[in-house]
Amino acid sequence: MIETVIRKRIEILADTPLVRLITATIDAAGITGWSVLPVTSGKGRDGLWKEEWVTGSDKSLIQAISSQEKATRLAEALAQMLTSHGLLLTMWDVEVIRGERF
Amino acid sequence: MIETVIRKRIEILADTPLVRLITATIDAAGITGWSVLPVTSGKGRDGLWKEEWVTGSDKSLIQAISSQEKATRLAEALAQMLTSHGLLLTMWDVEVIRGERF
Amino acid sequence: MIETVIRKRIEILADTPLVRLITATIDAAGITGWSVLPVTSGKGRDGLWKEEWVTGSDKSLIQAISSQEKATRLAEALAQMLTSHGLLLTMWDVEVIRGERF
Amino acid sequence: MDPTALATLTSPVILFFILGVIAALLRSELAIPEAIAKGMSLYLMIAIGMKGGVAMATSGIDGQVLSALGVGILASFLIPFGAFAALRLFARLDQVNAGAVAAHYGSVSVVTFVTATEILKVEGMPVAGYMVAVLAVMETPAILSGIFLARRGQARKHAGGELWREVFLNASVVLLLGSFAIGYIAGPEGFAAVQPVFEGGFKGVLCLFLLDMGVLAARRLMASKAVTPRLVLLGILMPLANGALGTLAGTAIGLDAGSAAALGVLCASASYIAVPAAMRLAVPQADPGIYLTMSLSVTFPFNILVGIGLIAWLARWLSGA
Amino acid sequence: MDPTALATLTSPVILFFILGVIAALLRSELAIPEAIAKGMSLYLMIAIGMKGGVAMATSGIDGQVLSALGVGILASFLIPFGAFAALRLFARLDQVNAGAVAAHYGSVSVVTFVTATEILKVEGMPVAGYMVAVLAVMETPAILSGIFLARRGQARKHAGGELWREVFLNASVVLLLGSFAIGYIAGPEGFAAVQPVFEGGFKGVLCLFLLDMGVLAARRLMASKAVTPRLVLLGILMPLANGALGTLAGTAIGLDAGSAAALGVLCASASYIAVPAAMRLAVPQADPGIYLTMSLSVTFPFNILVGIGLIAWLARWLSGA
Amino acid sequence: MDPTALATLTSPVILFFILGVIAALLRSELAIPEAIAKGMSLYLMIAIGMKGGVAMATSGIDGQVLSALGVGILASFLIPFGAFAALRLFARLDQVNAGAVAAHYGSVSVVTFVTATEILKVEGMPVAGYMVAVLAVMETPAILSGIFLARRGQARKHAGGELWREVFLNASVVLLLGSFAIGYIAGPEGFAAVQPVFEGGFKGVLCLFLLDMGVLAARRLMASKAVTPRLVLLGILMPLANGALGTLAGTAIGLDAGSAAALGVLCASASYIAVPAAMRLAVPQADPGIYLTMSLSVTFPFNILVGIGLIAWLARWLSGA
Ligand SMILES: Nc1ncnc2c1ncn2[C@@H]1O[C@H](COP(=O)(O)O)[C@@H](O)[C@H]1O
Ligand SMILES: Nc1ncnc2c1ncn2[C@@H]1O[C@H](COP(=O)(O)O)[C@@H](O)[C@H]1O
Ligand SMILES: Nc1ncnc2c1ncn2[C@@H]1O[C@H](COP(=O)(O)O)[C@@H](O)[C@H]1O
Ligand code: NA
Ligand code: NA
Ligand code: NA
Repeated sequence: MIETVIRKRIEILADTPLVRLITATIDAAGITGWSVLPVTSGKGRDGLWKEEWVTGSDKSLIQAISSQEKATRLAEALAQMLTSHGLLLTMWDVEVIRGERF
Repeated sequence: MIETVIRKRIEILADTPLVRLITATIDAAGITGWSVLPVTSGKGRDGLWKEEWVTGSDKSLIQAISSQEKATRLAEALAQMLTSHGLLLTMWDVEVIRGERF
Repeated sequence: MIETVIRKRIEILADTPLVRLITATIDAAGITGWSVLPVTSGKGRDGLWKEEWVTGSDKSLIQAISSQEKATRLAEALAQMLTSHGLLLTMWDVEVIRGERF
Repeated sequence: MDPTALATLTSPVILFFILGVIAALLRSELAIPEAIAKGMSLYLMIAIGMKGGVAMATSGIDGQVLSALGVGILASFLIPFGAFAALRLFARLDQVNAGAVAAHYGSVSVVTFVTATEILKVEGMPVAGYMVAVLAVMETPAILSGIFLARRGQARKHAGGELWREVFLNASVVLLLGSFAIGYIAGPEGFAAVQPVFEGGFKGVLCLFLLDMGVLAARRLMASKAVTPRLVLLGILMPLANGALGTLAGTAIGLDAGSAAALGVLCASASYIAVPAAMRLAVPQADPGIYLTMSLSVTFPFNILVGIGLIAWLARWLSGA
Repeated sequence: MDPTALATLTSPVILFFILGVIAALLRSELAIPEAIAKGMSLYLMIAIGMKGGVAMATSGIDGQVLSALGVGILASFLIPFGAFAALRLFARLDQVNAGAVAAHYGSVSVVTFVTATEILKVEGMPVAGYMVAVLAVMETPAILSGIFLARRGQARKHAGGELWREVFLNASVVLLLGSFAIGYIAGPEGFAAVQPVFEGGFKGVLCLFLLDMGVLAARRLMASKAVTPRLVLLGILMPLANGALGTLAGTAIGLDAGSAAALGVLCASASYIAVPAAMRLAVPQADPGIYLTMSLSVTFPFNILVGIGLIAWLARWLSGA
Repeated sequence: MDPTALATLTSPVILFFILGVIAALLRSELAIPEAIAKGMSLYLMIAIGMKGGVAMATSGIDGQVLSALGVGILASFLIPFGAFAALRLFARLDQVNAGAVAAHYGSVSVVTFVTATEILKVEGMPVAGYMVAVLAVMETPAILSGIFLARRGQARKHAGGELWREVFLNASVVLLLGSFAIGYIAGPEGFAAVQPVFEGGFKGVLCLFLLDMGVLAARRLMASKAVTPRLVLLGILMPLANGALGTLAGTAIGLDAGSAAALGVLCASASYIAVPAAMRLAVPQADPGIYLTMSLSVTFPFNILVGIGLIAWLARWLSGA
């Protein structure tokens, strides 16, 4: 049977203009990689938005996989920004193969 | 160390024309927000589909984060629609920061 | 209260030209369906990429839900490809409704 | 058929549709990005709407406009009942699916109409500008009939507000009527400045859109499991019958040959944009594998390749009689 | 106002904006795909840039170019200070939000400028090519003033490199200046081959883009909670004041009527592309629900529907005096 | 070089490529949305295909067509062997990577070809319509050679059906041949109605596409780690050698100067659309960081900025001799 290990999967929802700032923080936390997915529309305390690229107020979803330890380091690095920049961070345990990469 | 709490992450895959119906149900369950991601192609019992925007048979992925209690309420509200409207609902526990929001 | 069962959610990040190969492997593992989401940009050991459709080096995220058993079968079938084709596979337990489908 | 029918089949518009079909049959990965296809679809509606409005600004409103609108609305309401009967009795479809399919055949396909106007123009039977308004008003009534037929005797489902918004304010209706009004207000002088985009670009964009439609239609047909031979047959017979009746009605109320043919094409065509979205909300149990495959993969190609030509021939014959 | 103002309101460009507003008010699902809207926005910047460069290649560089550039840069720097004072004192906005809003009003809206050049051309007051360069240089200074005002007396935030890249090398500035340079180098002969796309297509694309802007502006206004009546009032008074001052300044340094009006429009317009992105990075605590709603849903429609006409009238009156 | 070479460098097409490179070097966020870039790429293939088909419908088929096709197929098959040897011996690349890179250089770049036809037209050396068919048939043979070279002596990998579909039915080949056939069938009369889109829009779209290519090429080069100086050198020497040989062969079989130059450009160009996708499937262990960077960031810019000019000069010199 195939060997899997447990790692953290972290997902951050953020305004698209903030993506480079956040990925720089991910890099700084020593995490090896990340991926960005588009988001079409959403609703939060600020109300509804939809494909508002033109104003830069559309969102992106940033995914990263890392060890528990680096995930905590990232969460701490982002903690202040969460409120000020309106980020949404979730993380959970996933099984990965080739876990030594992360 | 940063404080995290456990919340439910709910993801619903649905035909794009149904998105407004589902997000209205999410709102009605008292959940504070949601996000919609595009889906490019897929396969299910109805066979393969691919970028079929023109026919409205493309899909979207709706994400929401909420307390266990509201998540259950939402699942119950959507239960009948799951079969009739061909929805796919998954949910799991995630760690979030600033958990009081949800 | 609504009845949920536990299934595996598997997500595979891959180069878009490889998607058909991977979904064929999912089909072969007896899993009933899958969905593909677009990915906008990312960073890994190969460095940064961004919307490089033109070169076919953009990525897609393939999601599938299945029983534990079929998930393991899929992971085994993909194991060799993971390194050679640079795939990223994560999986975790999710609650689903209408679990008999998977 | 006369030689113009062959000219039709060598027109780039039709050839690109065929290329799309061939690419899909060969299982090539060819795909026009969804955003581009959607953009082209919006463009076609805006362009056809404006051109219709400009034409009516030139020709003025007369009694024929109103009678054409009246006949169009009536046809859209009534066609689903005939279609429902045929689907139930001949194809043995259950009530819900028969109602959903019937709605598609009462409503209209914008691209079929657009292709027909291009073909009819080449054949010397130009379509009057107000027919775009007829196109717009025929989108919706059939949806109401179809929902009534599909739901008759069943418990009401929710999805109220959402559904009625989708039925009456779907993007096609808003764009067609809105651009028609803009064309009418701006008139030929206002249109001149945007003509390179909305007239010069029209036929080329239609080619690209039909390429995509060919791919989608063929891909869906290959993946289809739920469509029986009897349904395929109805997917050809219904446009023939509705097309003939529409052309007759158009001629009867005194439309010119081109406009009568266009009315016939509207009756013959089946929706695959507005109606499927409404049916997902109103009759979710109905199987898109049936209604989409019939309208997109059977009736649409039939109309593009054969139906429009037959209707044009009928309209000319009637007007010549 | 003279009859040309009415001609403006029946121009397709404006009518499509109004159609978008109506569609959003009716809560129709009408939406232009994001990729298409973004593509059109890039196209408009490139086209206006090239046309400006080609025009300057024909007319040559003279002293007026430099004084127009100088006045533009100065206005972009200074307008935020006046706006900040008004927002603080009259609308009682807190420092951070007042600074962020002020930055938007000092900077410029490309589409407002583009719409103005089309309208001014029709009214017989063509805008000089170099005004595109003025447009480009006015994007950035206001961002610096706004950040200074919003952050004054507060602890420095991080986001350094990222922010300055966004401020000085945002896509609008690079594209506008780049295409301006290309138009200047290529000249009228080089431009001829690309003219069908960048000139023929221009007004049609502008129509489609304004349709989308109308939808966005109205949708945002309906969802808005944070914008008070006093802010709405300022969203109308600020473009009036800045527009009048800009037109006066333009006339004073000897610009022709069209170019003076264009400078007025630049001063009157508020950014909703480059500045919001920079503010998310520089002043993340500022509420986009305030600055975006004001610039996109109040000032932008006001300028398109009323402001440009008033400024054109003022410029003509001044030049005639 | 003669003065026309300078004219080339001031053509908007080339200037937009340079603007893209500069924007990327400045690390500006400038990006054309993926869907738009993909749509433009499909458009360029369809437009060049149709124009080629229409041209051949006018000129008819003669012996030169067949010999040009034959030489093209042969060149595409053989070039990878030479490239493989150079990559192994001079750049010390391992077998798998050398085979993958070699495949790219045997195959062709549609945009390089398209740019060359525009430049050659301006220089008075128009390219014959059938060269589009040569372009289409040169896509695939090199992939077969490259896979053979990369896999020789190794265990067969799976990915069978998928791979061969990608190799023989990739979207480029289907679209180029399909539109060529449509242009041929429709002829000049059928083409007239779509001319505004497929001919009027061509050069403008090419500008926008090259802007995006400039950004991608420069961004990739900056991020590249795996490309050694020797590989960069080969990325310039291979197009020089292959371009000269192709031009010679074209002249030898009696092609006119423009078509001989186009054949040279096809040999000189390296694929970055069809081949990378096939290599991901066929030789997944090969590093895209090598083959993409070489073809997209070294050879493509070299050909656009220098190579096409040199080949044009050679072809004119040979034809004059
Ligand atoms: N740790 C990670 N978390 C999330 N995505 C990753 C991670 N590492 C790599 N990726 C994604 O996988 C792609 C290929 O990674 P690699 O194989 O390391 O070059 C990258 O371009 C990213 O999109
Ligand atoms: N509970 C939630 N679940 C999922 N997404 C959310 C949730 N709340 C907010 N969002 C997303 O986060 C964005 C910003 O939310 P907010 O900061 O509350 O305005 C919204 O526009 C949504 O896209
Ligand atoms: N097991 C699965 N895992 C992930 N996505 C699925 C799965 N089954 C179905 N889907 C998605 O749900 C859509 C509808 O499925 P179905 O209702 O089975 O036709 C499919 O087109 C897929 O996009
Ligand atoms: Na019909
Ligand atoms: Na301003
Ligand atoms: Na080559």
